[in-house]
Amino acid sequence: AGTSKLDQVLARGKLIVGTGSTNAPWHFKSADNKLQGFDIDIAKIISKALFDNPDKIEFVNQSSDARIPNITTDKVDITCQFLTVTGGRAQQVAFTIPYFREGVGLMTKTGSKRGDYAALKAAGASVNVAVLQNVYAESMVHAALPMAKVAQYDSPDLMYQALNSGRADAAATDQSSISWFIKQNPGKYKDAGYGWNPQTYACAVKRGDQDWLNFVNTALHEAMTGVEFDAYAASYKTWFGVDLAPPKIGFPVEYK
Amino acid sequence: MDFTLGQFLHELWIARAPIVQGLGVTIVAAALAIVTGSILGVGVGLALTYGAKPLRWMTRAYTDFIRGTPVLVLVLASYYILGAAGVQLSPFQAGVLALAVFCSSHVGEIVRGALQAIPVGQIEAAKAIGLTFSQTFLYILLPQAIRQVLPTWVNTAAEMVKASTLLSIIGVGDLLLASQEVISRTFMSLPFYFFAGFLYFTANFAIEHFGRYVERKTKIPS
Amino acid sequence: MDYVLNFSVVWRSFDHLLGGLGLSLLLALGSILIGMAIGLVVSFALISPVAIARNLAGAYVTVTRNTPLLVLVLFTYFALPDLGVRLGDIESFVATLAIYSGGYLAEVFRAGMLSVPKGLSEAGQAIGLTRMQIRFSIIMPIMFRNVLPALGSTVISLFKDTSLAAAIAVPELTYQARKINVESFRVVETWIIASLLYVCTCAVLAMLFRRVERHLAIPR
Amino acid sequence: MDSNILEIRNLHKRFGAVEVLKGIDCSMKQGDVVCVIGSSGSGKTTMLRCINMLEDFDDGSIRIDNQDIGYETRDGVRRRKNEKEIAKQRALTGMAFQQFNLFPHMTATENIMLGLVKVKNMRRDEAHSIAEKWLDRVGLLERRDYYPGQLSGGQQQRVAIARAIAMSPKLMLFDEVTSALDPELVNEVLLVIKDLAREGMTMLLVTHEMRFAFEVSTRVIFMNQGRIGEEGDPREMFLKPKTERLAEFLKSSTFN
Amino acid sequence: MDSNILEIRNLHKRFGAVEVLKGIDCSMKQGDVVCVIGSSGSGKTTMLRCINMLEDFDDGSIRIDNQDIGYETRDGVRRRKNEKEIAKQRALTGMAFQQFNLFPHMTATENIMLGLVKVKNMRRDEAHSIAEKWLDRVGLLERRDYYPGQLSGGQQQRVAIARAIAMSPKLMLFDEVTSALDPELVNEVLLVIKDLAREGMTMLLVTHEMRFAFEVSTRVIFMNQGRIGEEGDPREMFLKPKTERLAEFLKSSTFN
Ligand SMILES: Nc1ncnc2c1ncn2[C@@H]1O[C@H](COP(=O)(O)OP(=O)(O)OP(=O)(O)O)[C@@H](O)[C@H]1O
Ligand SMILES: Nc1ncnc2c1ncn2[C@@H]1O[C@H](COP(=O)(O)OP(=O)(O)OP(=O)(O)O)[C@@H](O)[C@H]1O
Ligand SMILES: [Mg+2]
Ligand SMILES: [Mg+2]
Repeated sequence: AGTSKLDQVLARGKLIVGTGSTNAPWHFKSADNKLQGFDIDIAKIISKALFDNPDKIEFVNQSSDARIPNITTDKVDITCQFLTVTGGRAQQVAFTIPYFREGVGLMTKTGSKRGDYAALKAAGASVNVAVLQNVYAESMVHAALPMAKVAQYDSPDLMYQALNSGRADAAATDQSSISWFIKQNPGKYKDAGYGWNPQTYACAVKRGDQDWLNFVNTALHEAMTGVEFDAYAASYKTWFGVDLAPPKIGFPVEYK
Repeated sequence: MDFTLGQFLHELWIARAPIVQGLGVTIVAAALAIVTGSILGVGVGLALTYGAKPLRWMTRAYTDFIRGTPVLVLVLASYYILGAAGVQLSPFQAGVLALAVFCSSHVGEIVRGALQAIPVGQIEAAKAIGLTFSQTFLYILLPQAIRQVLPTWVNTAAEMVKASTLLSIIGVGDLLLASQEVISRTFMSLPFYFFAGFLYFTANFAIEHFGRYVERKTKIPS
Repeated sequence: MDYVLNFSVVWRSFDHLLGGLGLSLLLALGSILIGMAIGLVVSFALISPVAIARNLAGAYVTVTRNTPLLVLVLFTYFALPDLGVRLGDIESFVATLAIYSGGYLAEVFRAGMLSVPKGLSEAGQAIGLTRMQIRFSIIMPIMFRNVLPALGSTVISLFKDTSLAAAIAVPELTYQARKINVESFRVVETWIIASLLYVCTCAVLAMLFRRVERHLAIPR
Repeated sequence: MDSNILEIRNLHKRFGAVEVLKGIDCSMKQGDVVCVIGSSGSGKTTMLRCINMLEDFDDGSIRIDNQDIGYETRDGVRRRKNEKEIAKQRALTGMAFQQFNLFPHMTATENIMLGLVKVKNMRRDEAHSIAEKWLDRVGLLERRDYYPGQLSGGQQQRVAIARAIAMSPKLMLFDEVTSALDPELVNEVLLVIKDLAREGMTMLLVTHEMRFAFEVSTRVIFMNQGRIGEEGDPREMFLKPKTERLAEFLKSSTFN
Repeated sequence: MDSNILEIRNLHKRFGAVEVLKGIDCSMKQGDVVCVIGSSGSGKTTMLRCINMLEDFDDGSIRIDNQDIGYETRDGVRRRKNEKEIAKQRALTGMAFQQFNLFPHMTATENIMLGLVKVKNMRRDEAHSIAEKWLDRVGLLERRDYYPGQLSGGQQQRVAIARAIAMSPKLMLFDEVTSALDPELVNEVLLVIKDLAREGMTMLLVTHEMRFAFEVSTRVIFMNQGRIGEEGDPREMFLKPKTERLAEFLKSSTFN
C-alpha cells in the first residue's frame, strides 16, 4: 500500500471532508436536515472521482477558524469551506486549484435612505457597516467606503441581524451570500450595486502529499472543463442561479 | 426580520427533528461530562484533602489551572492540542472530555470543602471501631459529604449544561449549533436563539428542582 | 503527530492580545461593579419580609442563573433596539454581564447576610441605630468579609465570561485570539497563549482577593 | 407629673397562638435596681425585649420618661410608630445581652463610639473621649484598641455594658449578662454592675445569680408563666416567699 | 503467659517540641476499672488516644491482650505497622468520646451495626440482633430507628457506648464522656457505665466526676504533667493523698 492519503482514502472506502453547516449557499442544512450547498457539491465531485459514487463522504462539521487546524492535525482529508486563498495560508496547507471566484458586495434594506453605493459613500463617517470577522475586514470595507464605521461579527446571521435591527446601514459580504440572501427574503433587501475585493476559493489538503493534491486537482479540473462538467454546472445553477456555457471543444484552453 | 408567530411556528415544526436531536446531544454531552467529571472530582477532592503533600500540590495546580481557563479554551485544547499530540478524539469525545475536566476541578473544590467541614471526631470514631481509611471514606465521609455537596453540585450541573453550548465551536451538533443551522436557512435568528435559550432554561430549571427533591429525600432527620 | 508549534505569529500580534486582555478586565470591572450594586439590592430583597419583593428577586435570580449568558448577550444587543433601547456594543455587553452577575452575586450576598448573627443587628437596634445605619455600619462590613472567598471565585468566573463579548464583536482577549486564528490558523499556539493569559490573570485576581481577605480579617 | 422612669401597663405579647406575656404591670423610679427572676420560659427576656421594642407587643403600654414606647393611640386606633422614631426611642434604654453582641469588626472604642456618632450625632473626638472614659470605668482602658475576638468573655461583656451606658440611657436593661461566661469571669462583670447601682443608675436585670440579686436590688420581681407572680423587697421575698411557686423556685435555685 | 489485658511501658509522646507524655507505665488486668484523674493538660486524653493509635507515639510500648499496638521492632528497628493491621488492632479497644461522634447519617442501630458488618464481617441479621441487644442494655431499644440528631445528648452518648461495646473489645476507653452533657443527663450515662463495671468489663476512664471515680473504680491513676503522679486504691488516694499535688488537685475539684 502506498503512503499517500489517496491510498488511505481508497482503502478506507470513504472521504472525510471538513466543512461547515451554517453558511448558505455554501454549506448549510436543508429543511429535512441534510447538508447541502456549493461546497458540498464540490466534495461530492471529488467522491465521485474516487469511488464513482458521490455520497461516500463523511462530513466533519467545523467552525471557520478550525478549517486549517483540522487539516494540519489530520482530522480531515480535505477542507472545502469557502476557503479564501492567501499566501499566508498557502504556507500552512496546500491549496487545490480554485473552484470559484467572487468579490465583496454591499447589501442594504429596501427603502433605506442609504440604499445604494453612492448614497452610502456620500454619508461618510455616519455609515455603519457590518462585516464578517476578519483581519483585513476593516481595510476591505474602507477600500469601498473610506469613512465608514466597521463592526465585525462572528457569524453571518449576526451580521444580517445587525443590518435588520438598524445597527448597520449595510452589510459587506460575499456577493454570493448577498444574492442568496436576497433571493430567500424577496423584496426586503437589495444589492447596493458595487463589487470589489476579488478572492478565490479553493479546497485545501495537507502539505507534502503531491499524489493526493494531484488527484484532487484532476477531479476539480475535469469537473470544470471535462467529463464532470454537467455536475458542476448543475450545482452552479442551483446555488448561484446562473447557467454556465460549456467549455470550448478543441484545443485545451489551458495552453492558449 | 419581519415575520409572524405563525411563520416561526411553521419553521419550528419543520426543524423539530434537528432541534430535538441537538437537545439530545446537549443533554447527553452534559450528562456524560457531569458523571465522569464528578467521579474524577471526588478523586481530586480526596487528593486535595487527604493526599500526601506532593499529590496535594499537583492537584492544587491542576484545579487552579483548569478553573482559571475559560471553558471555550479547554474545549479547543482538548480537540486540537491532544490531536497534535497524537490522541485523535472525535469532536464529541474531545468536547465531553473538556467539560468533564472542567467539571472535575469544580467538583474537586466542592468535595474538599465538604470533607473539611466534617468534624475530625467522625474519622476518629470510625478508626476507633476498626474501619480502614477506605471504609471510613465510603461509609462515613462520602455519605455526609454528598449531602452537603448537593446544592453546589446542582449548580455545577447547570453550569455544565450552559457550558455545553461551546461544543458547537468544534462542530458538535448540540442544541446551539442545531439552532444556528436552522437560522442560517431561515434567517429567523431571534426566535430561534430564544427558543434555544428557553430550552436551556427549562433543562436547568428541571435540574434545580430535581436537586431540591433529592436534597429533601436525603435529609438526615434531626 | 508531526504538528510543529510555531509561536512567531502569536508574538507578532501579542500586543493585540494584551490590549484585548485589558479590555476584558475593563469589561469585567465595569459589569461586576454594577452587578454588585444590583446583587446587594436584590439580596436584601431576597431576605425581605415583603413577599412580593422576595418573589420578584427570586425570579430574577432563577432566570439569570439558568439561562446561558450568550442568549442574554444577544437579546440585549439585537432585540432591545427593536424595543427602542439602543446601546453601543461595549455598553450593551457590560449591561448584560452586570445583570447576569447580579443574579450570582445576590445569592453570594444573601448567604453572607444570613451568616451575620441576628444578635448583632439587635445590638445595633438597642443603641438606637436605624435600619439603614445597621445595614451599612454593621451587617454589610461583616457580611462583606464573610463573603470574600465566594465573591472572589464569582468574580473570577465572571471575568472569564467576558470571552462571550467576542460574539458581538467587542475586541477583548478572545476576540483578538480568534482574529489571529482567522489570519494565521495557528489555533493551538494562539489558544495556549490566550489561555495562559487568562490563567495568569485569574491567579492574580485570586491573589488580590486573598490579600484583601487577609488585610480585612478581623484580628482575633 | 409622673416621676416614674418606667411605667408598664397591662403588657401583652403573643408568639403566634401562644401568649407569653399575659398582662404585666410594673413601674420603676429613678435609681431603682429591679431584678427579675423566674424559671426558664416565664417571659423575662421577652419583657425586656418589648421594653426596647426588639419585639412588637400586642396590647398595653410601655412608657419611659413619659414617652409612649413603640405605639401611639390616635382617635382610638393603636398605631406602630415609624422606624425612625422607634430607633430614637430605643436610645432611651441601654441593653446588655447574654451573648455580648459586640460588633466583631470594630475595636472596643469603635463599638462604643458608633452609637454616639451615628445616633447622638456627636463629633468623633468627643465620642472618643466618652468611649475612653467608659472603658476606663469598666477597667479596660488598656484594651481600647482590641477587637472583640481578642478579649475574654468577661471583658467583652464589660465593653458591651460600657457601650450601652455610654449612650446615657434613662434605663439599663441586662438580660442574663453572666450566664454565657466561665465561672471565674462572672465576678468582674457583676462588680461593674454593682458599681453602676451604687451611682444611682436605674436598672432592670434578668438574672439567675440569686445572691447577686439579693445584694444589689432595691426590688425583686418574680415572673411566673407570663405574669408577675410576686414582687417586693428582696429580703422579704427571698426569706419569706408568700407564694408556693416562689418558694419552690427558690428551693431549686442554688444560692451561692 | 502474661495475663495483663493492658500493659504500657515507658510511653513517650511529643507534639512538636513539647513532650506531653514523659514515660507512662501502667497495666490492667481483666475486670479492672481504672479511673484517670488529673488537671487539664496533664495528658490524660493523649494517653487514651495513644492506646488505640489515634495518635502515633514516639517511644515505649503498648500491649493489649499480648499484642504490640501500632509498632513492631524487627532487627532493632522500630516500625509503624501498616494501616490495615492498625485498623484491626483498634478493634481490640472500644472508645467513647466526649463529643459522642455518632455518625449523623445513620440510625442508632446502623451506627452499631457498621463495625460489626464491616470489621467483624458479620451477616447483617446477626449484627442487627447484637445491635438491638446492646440498645436494650443501654435502655434505648425504642429509639433504635432514631437518628443521632433526634436524640438527646445523654441518649447519644449511650448509643456511642453501645456502639463501642458491641464490638466486644478487650478494653473500653472512656474520655470524659459526661462533660459535654447537661447536668441532668449525666446520670443516665454514668449508670450505664456502672452497669458495665458490675459485669466485669475492663475499663479505663478519664473523668472529672470525682464521686463517680470513687464509687466505680478498682484503681485510680492521678496524672500530673505527663507522668503518673500517684496511683492506687480510690479510698486511700481520695482520703489520704500521698503527694501534695494530688491533695491540691482534690481540693480544687468539687466532690458532689
Ligand atoms: N421568637 C419567638 N417565637 C416563638 N416563641 C418564642 C420566641 N421567643 C420566645 N418564645 C417563647 O416565649 C416564652 C418566653 O420566653 P423568654 O425567652 O421570654 O423566657 P425567659 O424567662 O427569658 O427564659 P430563660 O430563663 O430560659 O431565658 C418561651 O416559651 C419561649 O419559647
Ligand atoms: N494535636 C495536638 N497538637 C499539639 N499539642 C497538643 C495536641 N493535643 C494535645 N496537645 C497538648 O498536649 C497536652 C496534653 O493534652 P491532653 O488533651 O492529653 O490533656 P488532658 O489531660 O486530657 O486535659 P483535659 O482535662 O483538658 O482534657 C496539652 O498541653 C495540649 O495542649
Ligand atoms: Mg431569657
Ligand atoms: Mg482531655
